Amino acid sequence: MKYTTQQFKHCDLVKVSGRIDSLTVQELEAVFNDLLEAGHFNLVCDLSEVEFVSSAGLRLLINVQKSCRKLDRGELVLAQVGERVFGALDLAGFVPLFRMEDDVLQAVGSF
Amino acid sequence: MKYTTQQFKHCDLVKVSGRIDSLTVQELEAVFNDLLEAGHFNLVCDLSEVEFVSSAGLRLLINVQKSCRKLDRGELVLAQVGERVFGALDLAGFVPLFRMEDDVLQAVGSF
Amino acid sequence: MEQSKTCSFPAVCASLEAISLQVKEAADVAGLDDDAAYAIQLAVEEACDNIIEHAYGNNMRGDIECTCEATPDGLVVTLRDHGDPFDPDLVPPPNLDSPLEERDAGGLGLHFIRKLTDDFCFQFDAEQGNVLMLFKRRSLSE
Amino acid sequence: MEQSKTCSFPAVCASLEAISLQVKEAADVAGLDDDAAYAIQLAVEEACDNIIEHAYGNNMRGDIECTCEATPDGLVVTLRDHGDPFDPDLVPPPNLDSPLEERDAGGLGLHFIRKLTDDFCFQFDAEQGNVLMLFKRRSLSE
Ligand SMILES: Nc1ncnc2c1ncn2[C@@H]1O[C@H](COP(=O)(O)OP(=O)(O)O)[C@@H](O)[C@H]1O
Ligand SMILES: Nc1ncnc2c1ncn2[C@@H]1O[C@H](COP(=O)(O)OP(=O)(O)O)[C@@H](O)[C@H]1O
Repeated sequence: MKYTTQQFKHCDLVKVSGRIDSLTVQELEAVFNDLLEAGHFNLVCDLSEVEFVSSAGLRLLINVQKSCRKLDRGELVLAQVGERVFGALDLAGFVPLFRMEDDVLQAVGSF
Repeated sequence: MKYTTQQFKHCDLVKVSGRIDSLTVQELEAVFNDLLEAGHFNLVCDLSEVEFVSSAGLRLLINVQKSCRKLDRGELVLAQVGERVFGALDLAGFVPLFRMEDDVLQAVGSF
Repeated sequence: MEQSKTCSFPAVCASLEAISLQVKEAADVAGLDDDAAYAIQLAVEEACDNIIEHAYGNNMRGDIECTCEATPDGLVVTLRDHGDPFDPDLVPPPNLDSPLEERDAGGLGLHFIRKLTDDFCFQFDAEQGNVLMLFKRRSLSE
Repeated sequence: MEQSKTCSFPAVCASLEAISLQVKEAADVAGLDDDAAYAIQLAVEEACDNIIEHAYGNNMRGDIECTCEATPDGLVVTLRDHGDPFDPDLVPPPNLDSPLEERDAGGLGLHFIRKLTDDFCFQFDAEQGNVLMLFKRRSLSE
């Protein structure tokens, strides 16, 4: 798992690549926690290069979404969700809980 | 000359390709005028695919910039300015009058 | 056609990628298509997560033994551990419809295993340890 | 090496792309590198803009005759029109430093021609019409 972050005026982008499993999710959780603790609740997660995600990864996404949406203060938007990741989100019943955008630009521009 | 526009929450993107000359600039001027008349003063112009621009094209950009910056209500940001376009802007002394971003995402995310 | 390979891994998260790789290779040997291969990889991953977190959860250390066997119909993956047993029938299904605030972020592992395999079975034995067999069918067009 | 080609175009903006293409082809024949070719294309474009807008500006119709000639040193482009003459020496240089609000968006054409060519010269003759010769040198490394 690798990630990059980019800060914009109205949101932050976290681009993840590789494998999100119970091991690697811990590093990603720290990234999101830093953003949330800094009061950044408008988040875009670019998942285009994620090859594998287990329910441990989905658990992180849903917990971040809960933090963002709290008090209507923001939202986690998923961008470029690939087939595999979408399949897992679907299996978990998480699809209705995320706004998904095909395009990172669209996602960032929506905040 | 061809163009596409995309509206975001805090700005509009105009992506231009081809040749901006005294003929084609008229169509582009209409596009920008529509945006300005609609009160959209945060604009990004993606110039990556512009192959040729004469001073007639630069004149449009500077006039749009004047409208945007008036009363500090906005700004025209140039994104992905290629070598040719930059050379012309430089010759015209316009380089200091525009914020330029290498990346459209960065430009859109800056509003 | 019948080919079998067994590997043993320490029951820690750092083993997950290697286990996944073993399953992927076996899935290719067994002639599973990409979707089926991914499905069984994910099911095995969830099962291993549970072994690490729950079976060996109480500060126990141990191994996960993973056997992949290509059968005429597809792929069987057998996971063995010597941690705590449990009763899968007592695990309630996850709630997949509640609103975000009430949504439980956990409890998805068994659900994934159920949905991603064509068959699976748990066996618990004080001496042999815990055994989970997961089966993924080769699609007929292959 | 000396090659020359003359074309005539109606003095309207719709001719600009075709003129630019003629210049580009001649620049290639003359062995100009891409940067020099682009520079002379842009200089010719600015000159034609002025002919269309100013020389023929007062509702006059007419042609632009464009001659491209490869010389031992580079490329000479000659533009002829039968519109109004003017005195280039009376045209003040553009202000390139004033703040945005005071910046004149026009007045760049002659400046571009000056900067983008290695030499140029205007000739005005009541019978022959107006002539502008633009010269771009072939870079020595070519
Ligand atoms: N291999 C196992 N060993 C012991 N307990 C298990 C095992 N797998 C599952 N369980 C029990 O079943 C529950 C539900 O498991 P699961 O659906 O995977 O969700 P989660 O692991 O997120 O709690 C677990 O909380 C645990 O109590
Ligand atoms: N070919 C021409 N014929 C007549 N007048 C010209 C011609 N070229 C330039 N001029 C005059 O010189 C002035 C400056 O020209 P130029 O630097 O190209 O800027 P612009 O065309 O934007 O005004 C013009 O406004 C015009 O009065």
